[in-house]
Amino acid sequence: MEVLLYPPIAFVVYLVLVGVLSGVGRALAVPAHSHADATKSSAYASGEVGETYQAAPGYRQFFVVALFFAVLHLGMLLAASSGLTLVTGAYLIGLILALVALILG
Amino acid sequence: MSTDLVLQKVETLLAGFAKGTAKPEPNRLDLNIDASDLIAAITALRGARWGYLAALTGVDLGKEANQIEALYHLCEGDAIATLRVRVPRAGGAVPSVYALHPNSMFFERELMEMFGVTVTGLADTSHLFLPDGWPDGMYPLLKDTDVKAAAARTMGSEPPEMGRQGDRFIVPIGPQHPALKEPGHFEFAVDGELVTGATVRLGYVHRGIERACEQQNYTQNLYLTERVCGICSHSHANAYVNGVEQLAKVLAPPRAQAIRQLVACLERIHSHFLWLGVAAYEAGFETLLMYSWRDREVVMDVLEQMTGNRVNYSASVLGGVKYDVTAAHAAAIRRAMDTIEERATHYLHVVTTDTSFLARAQGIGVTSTEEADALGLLGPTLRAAGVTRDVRVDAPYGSYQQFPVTASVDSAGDLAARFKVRMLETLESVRVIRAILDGLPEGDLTVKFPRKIPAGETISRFEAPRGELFYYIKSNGTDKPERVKIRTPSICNWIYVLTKAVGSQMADVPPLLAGIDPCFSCNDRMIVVNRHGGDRRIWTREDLRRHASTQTRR
Amino acid sequence: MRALFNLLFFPGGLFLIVLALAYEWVDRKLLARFQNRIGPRWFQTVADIVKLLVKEEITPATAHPILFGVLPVVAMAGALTAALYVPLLGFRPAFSFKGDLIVTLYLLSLLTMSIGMAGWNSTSRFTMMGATRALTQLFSYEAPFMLALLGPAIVAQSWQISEIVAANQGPWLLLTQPFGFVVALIGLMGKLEMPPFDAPKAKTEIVAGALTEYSGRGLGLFHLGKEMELVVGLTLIAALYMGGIANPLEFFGKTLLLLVILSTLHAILTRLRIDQTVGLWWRYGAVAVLLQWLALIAWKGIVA
Amino acid sequence: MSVHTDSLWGGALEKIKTWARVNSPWAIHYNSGSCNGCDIEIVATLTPRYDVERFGIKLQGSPRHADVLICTGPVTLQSRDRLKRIYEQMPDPKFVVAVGSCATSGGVFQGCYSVVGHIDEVIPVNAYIPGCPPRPEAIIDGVVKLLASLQAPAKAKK
Repeated sequence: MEVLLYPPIAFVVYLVLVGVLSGVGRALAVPAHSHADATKSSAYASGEVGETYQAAPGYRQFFVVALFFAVLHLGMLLAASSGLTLVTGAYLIGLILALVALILG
Repeated sequence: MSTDLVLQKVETLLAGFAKGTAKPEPNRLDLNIDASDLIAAITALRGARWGYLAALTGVDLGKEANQIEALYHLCEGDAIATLRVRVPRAGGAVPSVYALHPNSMFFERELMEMFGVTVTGLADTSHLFLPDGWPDGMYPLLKDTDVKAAAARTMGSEPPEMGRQGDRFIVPIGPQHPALKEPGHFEFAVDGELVTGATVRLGYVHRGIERACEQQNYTQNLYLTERVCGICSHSHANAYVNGVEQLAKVLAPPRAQAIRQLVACLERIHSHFLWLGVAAYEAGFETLLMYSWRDREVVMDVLEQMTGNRVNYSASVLGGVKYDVTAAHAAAIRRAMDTIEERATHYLHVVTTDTSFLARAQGIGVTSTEEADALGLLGPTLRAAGVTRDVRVDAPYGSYQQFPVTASVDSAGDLAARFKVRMLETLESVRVIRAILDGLPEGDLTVKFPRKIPAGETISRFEAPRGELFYYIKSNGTDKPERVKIRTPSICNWIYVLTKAVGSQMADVPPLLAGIDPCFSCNDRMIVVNRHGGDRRIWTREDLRRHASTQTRR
Repeated sequence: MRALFNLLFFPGGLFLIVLALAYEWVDRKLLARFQNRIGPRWFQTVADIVKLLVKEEITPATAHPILFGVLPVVAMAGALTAALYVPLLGFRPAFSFKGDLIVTLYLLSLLTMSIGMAGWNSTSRFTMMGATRALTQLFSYEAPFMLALLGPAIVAQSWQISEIVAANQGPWLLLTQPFGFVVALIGLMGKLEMPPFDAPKAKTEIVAGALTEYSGRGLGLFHLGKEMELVVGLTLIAALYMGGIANPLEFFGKTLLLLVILSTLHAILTRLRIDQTVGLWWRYGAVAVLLQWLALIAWKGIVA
Repeated sequence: MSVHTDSLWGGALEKIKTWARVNSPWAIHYNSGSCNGCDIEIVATLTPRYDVERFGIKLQGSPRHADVLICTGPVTLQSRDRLKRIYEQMPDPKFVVAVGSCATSGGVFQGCYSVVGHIDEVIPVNAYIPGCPPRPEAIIDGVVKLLASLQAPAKAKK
């Protein structure tokens, strides 16, 4: 039964368990409203009529941060998996320099 | 320079345009101007850098005269120059002075909406206060409009549906939002975190107080004007009472004047502590909200002990004051003032040195002195930008001559400066309260007040915690006022929020909104964008800079 | 059968929910006492969760219904699984294998990913902005946070939590790697969106961020998942940086001490704008951790 | 799969549900045209001296998270639709508390042209708190009485 504790399997078991919990909640809760009531399910826009179409906020800052995340993560994964030989050490130093450039840039 | 000389200057400047002048009161000068000469007259005054446009009042002169009078009030120190422009009742037109005085846009919108006088050259003409569905052609402040029918038709009309906003990402901060204690609807076009466009729609708290004032007698109006705004209720009541007393030529006894000033200072302390908490909460500093509101309870207890109510304490009546300050009250107030002084100095220290707080308040929404003056800002927002304009100092009313006040000014002009100015004002109020308690004159509390007020008109200016409050009251000899015009400080400060919001981060907008200590219910006036037909930008940063520079260069 | 017991009752499931609610109550009570308010009663957090579970759930018309329902379940499941590999209550973790430290860290960030997805799922402008801010903040603190937690792993030359704890019985790593500890603690605050890093759910700007459209069960499950993450994160930091956890008393002592530190920071700091938090993480977080690593590598090079 | 609540086991469940709803009433605040005297008293109830968190009342931002709508003001014409929309967007079971004499009867603005009058003309109201403005203690007393009335029918049904 040890296999139940493996991460992916444990995750699926929990998915099922939480799903059951949510089902019990739905049964106990007030019955969901009938869809006839449009205002109830209209998007909340702090009192006014909500927008009905998907619009994306600007992305610029988002990508720069994602790039930073990728570079640091790569360095971390590399250091984690392959121990600390000379080659990885040099590579790490290079990575850190790239990061500093990114921060200053 | 004495008031007469200041008014003399106006007379010489406008000699060419004035069809007739009158001096109803020592500090007031009326000049009859034709609609065609209006722009030239105001440009002359603006060129000589004479004063600022305080208010624009519309008065319906009735069916027989078949005329509406638009009064442009300009103030410099304690002198008030009023340009009177008469236009026919139906189809009258007045040129817009918006290019010279940016805050006139709000006054002109109100004139159009309430009186039907068309203002030529105004950028946006849809409703300002009135609800969306208000029938066109019905002007509530004209004497003969059937307001009940208009309201019924508005109730019947179904709300206009939302027009498509183009592909701009608009964040609505609407009538129900944690950042707003009161309803107003803001729309910020946002690119990522940067705000690129800002529009506002108020009118959610418009209750038609000015029309209601005309149907009640003077004493009933006292309780109505007191509830224009809950936080500065004493200021509104006092401005109204000062005006009516000027009309009736009755002076309240000195002890009553001193008690009125005492309650006004206590209200300023409670309003500033309230604002300190709310503005800090908008920036995310919830602990300061809890601490400042806990300390505010000290002042609320004193107010309640003296006047019986924590808010809307209706201390002043026509001709005097309702409550006396006994020795017990004085002792309680002195004890309260010690704690308030100690706490206010602590908050002044926190607001000027706390690093995490300053990261959210320093350098946000910076306004230069010329820009603040050009925009016509009022109150602590203006004084934080280095302009020392305070009605209690420029035009002392009531007992402010005996117990003078010094205006607290800071020149940084950003959000942190506004916190600093308000805390300095709190400390100043503590000093004045102690002076009043020491020198409280003896004498009775009220004086006999006539029921019917002789015909006439007057202007009463009062320094509310948010800025200068402007009341125009016209009486017609009966016991009901002919016209009561209320112009509140927040209306002039709104344009500041929108111009500063454009170009700032979205996260800085709520603190900016709270920075001017807006009181929606005070006035419920602001520019309106007809957002159903796509939004039209009223005022951009470039227009403002160009405008500010043209004014100052000359 | 022990595995089933572990899954349902001891480190996972029921026990973790109770512990999460208790820690949330401690946090809210501490915050209230710092603001000299009385604060919630002891059973407040239980009442909140039960009420949310039995409340009506409104699915916004503009959101994808299945995704709307599944995301909270995924979020809570992620948090629950992460607890299996962490030495809760001082006992040996339910199951430990080589590299379970990295699996736990990724499971912990699963919750923030699902909140970001939930925000993108409906057209309400608040949830969209909340989601973008949540993901931006995730990317900015995730890497330094992980580097900080891997510092002790390098000293112990292994990626298994139990081995790391065993190897670091000497002086607390708190003293030898101060930068690492500070970045890990502040990183945990960033992960849980506790003020001053609560820009993604800033009440006065974007109402409730990505969770604005959630009511009833969805909100309850997200809320519970976040509290569990608090417990798991605290245990992890206490195990790695404070010389391991031998018995339940030590567990409660160390994690509650960390919780007091978090609550104090929560009470005395103003909310930072999202660009300020990202700047903070870049300039100070990442650089501090990298220096820490260089020191470690150099020290490892000399000694080993 | 609806759980029929009349059996003994169902009765216990019903009691737990009511207990949870009474002990964690999350609230949102809407000002439909008030002079903000009542609103500052409502915010005062959150602050240290009165502190409603003792009763589990938390001020939430979005109507989706809220059970109790604390509403002030005589409902101006412009606020009417917004108030109805906010009320609709709240999940069941929901309650409305009308705070202040403007909310209960239009108060001093009775008869003004752009004012509807009292809140129960727009949405059903469960508790009225008179006062201009009511003291924070009065507001807390009103909400606590509303919560007590929730428990009463559960007992009455026995």
